[in-house]
Amino acid sequence: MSPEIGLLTIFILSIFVGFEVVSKVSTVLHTPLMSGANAIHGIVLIGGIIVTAQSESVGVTILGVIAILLGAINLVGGFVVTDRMLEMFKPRAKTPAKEDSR
Amino acid sequence: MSPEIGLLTIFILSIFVGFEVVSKVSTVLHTPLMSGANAIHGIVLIGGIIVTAQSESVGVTILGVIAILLGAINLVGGFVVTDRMLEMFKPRAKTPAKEDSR
Amino acid sequence: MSVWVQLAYLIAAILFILALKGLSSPKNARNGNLLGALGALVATVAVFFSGIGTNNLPVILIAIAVGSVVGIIASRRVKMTAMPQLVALFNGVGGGAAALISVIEFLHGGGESIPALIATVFTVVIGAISFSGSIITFLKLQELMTSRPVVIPAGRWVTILVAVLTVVAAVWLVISPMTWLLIVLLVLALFFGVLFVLPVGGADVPIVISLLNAFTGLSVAASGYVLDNVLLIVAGTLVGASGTVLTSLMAKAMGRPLTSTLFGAFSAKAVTAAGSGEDRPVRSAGPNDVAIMLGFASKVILVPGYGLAVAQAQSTLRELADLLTERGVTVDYAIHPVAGRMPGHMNVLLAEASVPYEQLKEMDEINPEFSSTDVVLVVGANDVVNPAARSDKSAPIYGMPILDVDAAHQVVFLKRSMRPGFAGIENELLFDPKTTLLFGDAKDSLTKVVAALKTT
Amino acid sequence: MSVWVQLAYLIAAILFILALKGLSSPKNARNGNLLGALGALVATVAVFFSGIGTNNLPVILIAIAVGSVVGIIASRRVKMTAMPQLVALFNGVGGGAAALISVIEFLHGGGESIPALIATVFTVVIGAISFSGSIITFLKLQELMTSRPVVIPAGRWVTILVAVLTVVAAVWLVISPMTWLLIVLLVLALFFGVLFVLPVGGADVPIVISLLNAFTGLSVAASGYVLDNVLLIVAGTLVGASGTVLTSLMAKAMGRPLTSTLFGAFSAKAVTAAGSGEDRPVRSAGPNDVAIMLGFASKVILVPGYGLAVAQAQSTLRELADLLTERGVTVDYAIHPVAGRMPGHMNVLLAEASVPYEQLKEMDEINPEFSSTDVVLVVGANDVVNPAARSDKSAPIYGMPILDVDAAHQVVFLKRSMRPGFAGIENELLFDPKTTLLFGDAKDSLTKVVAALKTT
Ligand SMILES: NC(=O)c1ccc[n+]([C@@H]2O[C@H](COP(=O)([O-])OP(=O)(O)OC[C@H]3O[C@@H](n4cnc5c(N)ncnc54)[C@H](OP(=O)(O)O)[C@@H]3O)[C@@H](O)[C@H]2O)c1
Ligand SMILES: NC(=O)c1ccc[n+]([C@@H]2O[C@H](COP(=O)([O-])OP(=O)(O)OC[C@H]3O[C@@H](n4cnc5c(N)ncnc54)[C@H](OP(=O)(O)O)[C@@H]3O)[C@@H](O)[C@H]2O)c1
Repeated sequence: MSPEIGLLTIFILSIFVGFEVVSKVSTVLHTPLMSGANAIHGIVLIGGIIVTAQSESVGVTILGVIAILLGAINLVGGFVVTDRMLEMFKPRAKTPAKEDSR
Repeated sequence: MSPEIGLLTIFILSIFVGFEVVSKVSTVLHTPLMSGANAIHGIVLIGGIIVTAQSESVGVTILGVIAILLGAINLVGGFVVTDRMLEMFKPRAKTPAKEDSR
Repeated sequence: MSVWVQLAYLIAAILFILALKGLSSPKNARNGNLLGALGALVATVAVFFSGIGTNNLPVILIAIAVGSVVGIIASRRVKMTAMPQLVALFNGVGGGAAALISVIEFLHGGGESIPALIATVFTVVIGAISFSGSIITFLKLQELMTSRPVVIPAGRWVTILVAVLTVVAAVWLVISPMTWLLIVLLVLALFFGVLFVLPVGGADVPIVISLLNAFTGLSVAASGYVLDNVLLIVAGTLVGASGTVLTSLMAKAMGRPLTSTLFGAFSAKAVTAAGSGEDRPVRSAGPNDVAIMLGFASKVILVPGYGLAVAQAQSTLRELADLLTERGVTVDYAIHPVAGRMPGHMNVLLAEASVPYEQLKEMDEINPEFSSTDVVLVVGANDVVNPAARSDKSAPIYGMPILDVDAAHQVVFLKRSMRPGFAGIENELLFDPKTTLLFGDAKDSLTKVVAALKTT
Repeated sequence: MSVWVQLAYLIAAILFILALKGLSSPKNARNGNLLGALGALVATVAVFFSGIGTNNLPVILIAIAVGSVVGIIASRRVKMTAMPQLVALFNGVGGGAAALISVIEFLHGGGESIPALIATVFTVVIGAISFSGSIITFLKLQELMTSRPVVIPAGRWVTILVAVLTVVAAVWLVISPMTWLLIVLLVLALFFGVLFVLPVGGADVPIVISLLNAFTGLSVAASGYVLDNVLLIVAGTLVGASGTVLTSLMAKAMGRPLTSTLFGAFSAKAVTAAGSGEDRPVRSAGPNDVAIMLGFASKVILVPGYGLAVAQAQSTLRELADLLTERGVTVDYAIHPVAGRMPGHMNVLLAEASVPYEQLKEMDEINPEFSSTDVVLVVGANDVVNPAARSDKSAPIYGMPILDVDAAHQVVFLKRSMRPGFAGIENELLFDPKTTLLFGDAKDSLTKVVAALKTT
């Protein structure tokens, strides 16, 4: 397997997982799900870390630090705000039971 | 990315896809779905082709040919029998509509 | 391997995913299956361009052709009712193929790296179990051997012993790869497959087929690892994962845990209880009475069950329904998800008699209707209408959703005796004052009712 | 990169998948989110062991710490009602980070291979669009600028022009990588993001946020390709795919196609129609009358809508419900999926007033109840109870499932005027003989009704 094809395969499988995993979400959870997904892409933070750690010029380092800052805000803030939203949604025994019976 | 980890990633993503994709199946389709999935693993046929094409001893070739035979029966027979089963299940407009509204 | 071949494999993998997705929805099931077949075609063509050796090309092509023809003929010729065993057989040969491929890789010295060796041994073991297990399920369903749970003296201990020996041999083989040991392992695994399936009651076999199907999927995935073929990994894993989900869904639909199916506990109980026949009064009637009840009702629901399949009475039932409809009676069929002996059994059976699909009502849809129904005609069903599922915590079917037949004004059972159904438990509804029994083979009874109805 | 780091990445990817899975089910949503956070933690620790250079380690750690603190404070301090704009802001900065990383890779000469260069350019463009677009959505929702659709003269043409220029610059950049061109591209993409979001009406913004969220996901995936980092690829793709699904689900829940949202057609219509106020007779009443109707009913359903949020009257509504319950009236809340201005708006709002979760009934559950209900109190809702959705094919909300409020014996509306709601269409129910209107701000009206009820 060539590395390129491997990445392509991973990409395509991830698309399917992404599609399938959220396709059953109930309307009530749209906003928290959006917010949680939003937090997940904050993982771009590690990209920022990688490029900054390799940087040798001041200019690039500044850009990298900004990227890290933004990424960390996205990542950490995203999970915290989602958690706060979900605090409001107490679990409701009935809905999952309904889903089971289908 | 090491090739090993790449394969592992692909393996795990495939597990998720496999789980998610069938988790909503209605009871009526259990048997055809089982049969269709059964046909899909008949793709082991190409493994049989690969090893037989590389074989240099008669003994191995015989084993390989048997593997190809079995694989082809599984693959081709599997899809045909599934199709025959599904011929019996005429589409029912109502069920998918129901699913949409959830 | 060229990029194009790898792309073709990727496309095949996508098609397989779409196939499973399609097969999970009633609307797209058939197209899904065709997509799967297309994927298989793409991959099979691609493999010839993947720079494999050209040794044995003619035999390879002949083997493919012969296998395909055998597969097609077998699938076309088989009777609708024999499909489950055919699926079992196909699953078994797939497992056998995977095991053989790994044997070959082993002989080639495929165990250069430890992980590859482990995968090889895994495929051999799981493929062989799937092969022999599937053959036994085939024999059971085809009634070439008893479909009752086969209880070997100290069977559980023998099974455990063989399992342990298999694991030991497998580990040993990974440590020191020797051909004789491979053969021993193969024999042990085949034997384990037999022992694994023997104690399962005939009617539980669909669940076991599904489980073995998942096994084969995993062994194909492992052989893909050995051959460094991504398509086999993806396809095998997909089947392994979806097969596992499906197995548990099936077990759930029958309202009991997977473990009891596998260890035959449930079936054994069924056998014991099957003899019990109490001497309580029931109300039985003749075909004429039933014809009158049905003919003058305004709403009738038909509940088909396993007995309809046994009696092959689907066309007669349809005739009855048509007659009633002509007379202005509203007629529906209530389809319980696990009526019969395989999921979708009733759909397949009634489709064979060309009953229009719209008349088949699923459980959730029909249950509210029973209370406004004059007569429910239960044809060879028992467990799926047994109120014990709601009330009797000790019943093996407790918790299974049932058809609320007892809410109807009158219930008529067509069965041959007072014997219980698959679960082996008494059905209180048979003794209910509003229940009428018409004893006899479902086909005979229905024929008589139809005749009587024509003169009413 | 060591195998352990890669395994840690894989585990993080699995945790992200489980997070999305959890977030899709009410029962596991909160745990799902925590799993996602755990995944992020694992990955962030792992990256330091991945053999990255040790340059700038202190600044890196400081930047992470500062960013985290800012994120935590912002999320903790924000009012519940301001959450959507905070999510938009977070999304934007994520897109910005992805774009910056690709800019850096570009400056490093990351475009050694054409595919990598394409991915770099893609990230820059999509990340920048997501950044500037999200900032505009933030400004709109925060009401730092008008939340009305902003119509620039010939706006559509300008947008198309900028889009074309962006594509041209991107292609050119791939062909001949030059830094000045990168800057031009960046500016164009930022500008496009602004133009893209400006014409969207404030209330449609949640859909746009979701779309930009999917965009950011894709740009992160592309930057993962540039950096050869599988975790970024998987995580970004997951978000891209699930965000796309979510966007279309959201648009569907509001009963209209995505395209009209994006191009502001719907919102523009809403603005036009909003002025229309006919002079047809309606029945209005005072707080005392309403208090009496409610107090002597045996079953009341409360329908909250956007107006409840505007008036911040949730606690008063709860007080009313408690009073009624004390008097022995059965009270339920009917929650329409798109009541308010973001999905789950009503749940969040009422949870803030500690309304017990069991009293919140979803649409499917409550709809059969209306016909046996004495009084429905509609508090600041309009579109979600508008029967035009069922009957008027020309209405923009045609086809959207609504609460069957018109089936109840009596309906009381609390609103300030005869003005229509978000969709900008007349509500026939307001003119229905069984409808009573109590004009005024929802909080005032409710306070008065509560006071009146106490003396009744
Ligand atoms: N659908 C599946 O996937 C599946 C798979 C495995 C197991 N099962 C299990 O099978 C059961 C299915 O329930 P069911 O109600 O359909 O069947 P059942 O409970 O097994 O009852 C079948 C009834 O049909 C009668 N019968 C048999 N042959 C007949 C004939 N020739 N003419 C008339 N009556 C005849 C039998 O009574 P007499 O002997 O007195 O005639 C028996 O009471 C459930 O317990 C289910 O869990 C289902
Ligand atoms: N939930 C979402 O995710 C989402 C997102 C975007 C758009 N939308 C759309 O928003 C609409 C939601 O429907 P809805 O019924 O909740 O709201 P609506 O149709 O917009 O109606 C809100 C009503 O509240 C009244 N109101 C406003 N402020 C008030 C106050 N202070 N006191 C009392 N009444 C007040 C308004 O009438 P007066 O001006 O006469 O008082 C108006 O009729 C749907 O069309 C939906 O598609 C929803």
